[in-house]
Amino acid sequence: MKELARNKMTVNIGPQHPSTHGVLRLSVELDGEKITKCTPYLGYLHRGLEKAAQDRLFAQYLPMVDRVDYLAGFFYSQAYLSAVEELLEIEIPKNAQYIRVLTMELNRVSSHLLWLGCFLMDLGNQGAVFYAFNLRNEILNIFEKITGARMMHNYYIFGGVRDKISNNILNDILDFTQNFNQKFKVLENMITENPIFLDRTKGLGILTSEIALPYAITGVNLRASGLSLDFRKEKPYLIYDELDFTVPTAFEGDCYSRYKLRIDEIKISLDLVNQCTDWLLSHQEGKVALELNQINIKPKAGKAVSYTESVRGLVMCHLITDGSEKPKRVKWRTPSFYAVQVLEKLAIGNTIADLMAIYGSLDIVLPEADR
Amino acid sequence: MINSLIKNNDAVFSAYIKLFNNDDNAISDIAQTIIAAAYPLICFIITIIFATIMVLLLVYLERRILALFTLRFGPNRVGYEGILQTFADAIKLLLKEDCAPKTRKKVFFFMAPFIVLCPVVTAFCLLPFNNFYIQSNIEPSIILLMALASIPVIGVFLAGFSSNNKYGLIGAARSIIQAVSFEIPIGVSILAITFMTGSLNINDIIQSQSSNLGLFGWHFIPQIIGCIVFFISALALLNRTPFDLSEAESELVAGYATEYSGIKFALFFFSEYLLLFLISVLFVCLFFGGYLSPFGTYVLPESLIFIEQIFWLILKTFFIIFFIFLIRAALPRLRYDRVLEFSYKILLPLSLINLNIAVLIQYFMGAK
Amino acid sequence: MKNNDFNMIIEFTKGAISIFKSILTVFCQAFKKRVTLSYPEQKPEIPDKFRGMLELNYEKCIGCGLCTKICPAMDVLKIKENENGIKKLTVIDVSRCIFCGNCAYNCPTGALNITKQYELATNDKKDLILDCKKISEIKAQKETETQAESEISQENIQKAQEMLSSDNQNSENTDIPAFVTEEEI
Amino acid sequence: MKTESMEIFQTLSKFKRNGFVSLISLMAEDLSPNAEGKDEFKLHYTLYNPVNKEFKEFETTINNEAPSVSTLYKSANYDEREIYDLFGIKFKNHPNLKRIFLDENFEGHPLRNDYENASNCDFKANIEAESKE
Repeated sequence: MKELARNKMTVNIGPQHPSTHGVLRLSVELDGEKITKCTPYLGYLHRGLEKAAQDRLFAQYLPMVDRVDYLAGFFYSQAYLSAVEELLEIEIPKNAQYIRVLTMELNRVSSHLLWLGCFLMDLGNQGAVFYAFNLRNEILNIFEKITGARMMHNYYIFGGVRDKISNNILNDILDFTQNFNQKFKVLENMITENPIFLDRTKGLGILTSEIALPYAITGVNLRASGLSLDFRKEKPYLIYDELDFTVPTAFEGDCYSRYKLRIDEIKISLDLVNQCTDWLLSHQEGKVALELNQINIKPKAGKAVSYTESVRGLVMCHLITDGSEKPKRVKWRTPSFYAVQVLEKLAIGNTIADLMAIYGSLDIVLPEADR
Repeated sequence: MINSLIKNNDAVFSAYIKLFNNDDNAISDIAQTIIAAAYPLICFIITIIFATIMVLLLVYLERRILALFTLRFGPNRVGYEGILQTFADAIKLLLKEDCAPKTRKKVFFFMAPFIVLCPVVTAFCLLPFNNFYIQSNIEPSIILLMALASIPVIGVFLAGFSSNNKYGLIGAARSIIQAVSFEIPIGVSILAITFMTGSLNINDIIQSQSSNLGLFGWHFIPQIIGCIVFFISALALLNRTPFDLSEAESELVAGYATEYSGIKFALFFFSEYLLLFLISVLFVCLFFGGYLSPFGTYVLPESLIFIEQIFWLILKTFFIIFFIFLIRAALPRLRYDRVLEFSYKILLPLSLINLNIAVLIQYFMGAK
Repeated sequence: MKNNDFNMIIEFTKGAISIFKSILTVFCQAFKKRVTLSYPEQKPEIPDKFRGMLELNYEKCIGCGLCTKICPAMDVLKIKENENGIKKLTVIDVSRCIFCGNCAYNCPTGALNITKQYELATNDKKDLILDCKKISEIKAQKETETQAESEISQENIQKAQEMLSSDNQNSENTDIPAFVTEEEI
Repeated sequence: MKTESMEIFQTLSKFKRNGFVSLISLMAEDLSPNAEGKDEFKLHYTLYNPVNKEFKEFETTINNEAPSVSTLYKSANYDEREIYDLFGIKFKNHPNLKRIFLDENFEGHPLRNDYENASNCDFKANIEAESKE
């Protein structure tokens, strides 16, 4: 009997499990309901995006970049384009910069909303996901009007953006941001003080900065453990140094503080959106793109690295060129890739139910990790 | 002993015989025996038909009501406003290929759905839908009902254990522990009710709540704590959110039913919703006056009272079920160890306090 | 200890109240407007820039090959010589298209366009391989037919025009197939 | 500049002692064949110091082998597995040097310069076969 009680059970969670949001496979060793070992397996969504870049022209690769992380495509376009633009030695017009920031921040809100819905679904709430998706839907409608697509935008081009944003759409955006808080209150009323939610998230999956830094965790997950590393402030790109915003941090590093920070970030992003929209409404005349031949992009030979603060953390695009019309090497540094790795550490000692809560709170998006 | 148990039943049975026997000598003995033999069969068929309709309606209602709270329509294409949707789903499930893992324990795997279903259907005969016709009005009906309602857990365990699936096993273990720990507060709160009424018969309990006060004479006012405890424990017993641990989708895929498909899965599904209906009816009978009218007097003339009583009972039950569905849309799931803590640290003490209150009321006010 | 117990009771009641609050917020949602579109009857609003089905103006195409060069999916567009020996874009394999719009954005003559058509589901994958030449021929034929019809008699001009205005709408919807497969050629 | 393999480890541990506790990115680049006709790779390490908020980029050229720094930086574990997967560079003393994205039975390392783009050829052949049908 004693031996039987001590037997450990290995459960294989995924790749087709309802709460792995995609295709992560976790091999979990259980002692009763306690996890003693957790091994993630990646690669079920590997599309060879780094290899694909070598066969394609610079402009030809551009639409594929949106698909690295389908929930936050703008950030990846920006990372790729700023690396190319660095080698082309051009600076994009002010209007284009504002439009890029505007769309990226809206994208941040939409991605956080999706995360919020899925996180609550992982915790067993059936209703919240619909309210979150409903709000996100409004943002996607705006994107559809601006870019022509809901998720795979292909809107940024070399030297700017494809089109102007018309006044009507800008007013729509202002409408959305003004009504947002009122609509978002439903979710906050449902969750923030709910004792079941607090019980499930507080003090769970504590990611201290001692763990987070060696594991190269960035973004909200790092800021929840006390370090305010935000590349919008650290290495300002585009017009982020002209905008007025704060970087919220928390010190607990648990699931609840990560939740809180994301909620705060939604509000800050909406404020940034408002600032950009106001600026754009008063500067309608400016150009939104340099006149470049999009097909014949030939950056000089060299290496460029771009730092972008994406929804989930730091996105780096290493670009190495040899002066030809195709990139020699493109390397994506994606935040989820590192967040998956830290799961090995955080899962130990928790139950399966908690593993899902931790996994959800880290905001891992698998296509981003697998590339 | 047995005679006294089926005493009430005899009365119903003789009434049933008389129904076919307009002038006393017209029916022969043979016909009487045939009718006597057919009686349980007819009861069974009525129960099954009623139960099936109820389950199909409940599944449909759950989807529609959940959709109502989440800004959707729910099924609205098949039939009028999608009312035939669950019927279509049921046909699909019945016609589906029955796949099962090769490594299952065959006998238990086959038995499990029936062990879950049979007691629930059986328990139906104990429910008093009106004052005039109760299929089996035995004296301690509430004890028998609770006993029958706790058998399905064995089937659930067998299902999880025999399907040779780790999710199933964990789900089964969870549901056993959950059932064991939540039956205590349920039992104690029922005990308090029996103290109030001095009877173990559900019909007597309902009758004891009838007064001129109507709504305000029901047990939920003096027994408010017991009412809450019973409701929460019932949620746990039924595996509804926030206690749906044994089939927690985001953790255990489908829990004990992971490897079941086709008609066997349909049986699990069927008994789950039937139990939901059963426990809700019991809850209404114990705390909300069962088939009694909330106004104290019945609206319809005396010959039609039995219909009005059924109407009130179903209405109240659906109100409770609506609330259960609402909770499903609103609350996240509790963690497994917290559920047990909640049961033993909060619900059990509360139910004991409630028992004391019942005793005190009985002591000062006297039996009704 | 007593103080501690008291705090626990307070926290418990607070928790119960906030649970009730969250249930109430969800209940209030029942009275809001539904979000779902009942799709086939009720169609979504399609913005002007929407990237749907590709469409080629066959006469305008100069066969420069920019679209094939910049397509990230690589095998969507195929340029072929027609019977006059002029190179033109002839095959659009929409089943491989990722709808990025690169080809249309970079088309120098504006021959290749994005339409708002988004209902592309078919039973056969081959339905999605468009033959631009065939489509343009059918369209041209249709136009000449309608012109010929209208020139028949001067007396019935008014009637014909009335008929045409309604006929055109119908014919656009029914007679010209949206997809012409290679098999049909 | 070519460093001996142990030197990478030593330099990085020196960096770590100086407060660069986070290896935020590790990238490999194929330079082969080099002047001597042998394999040559370049590793780019990007380090971050949270105290001074300082970034450091460190490059080194290696042949087919490099020391694993996963004992110094936990994040290097997956990074090195990725590089092994795509470039075939072997990291000494790595705790679990297996393919991370591709299948265990996959042949070759796709981002190497000498990798025959076989799968792509198959893809084109498939399309041609389909269109013939």
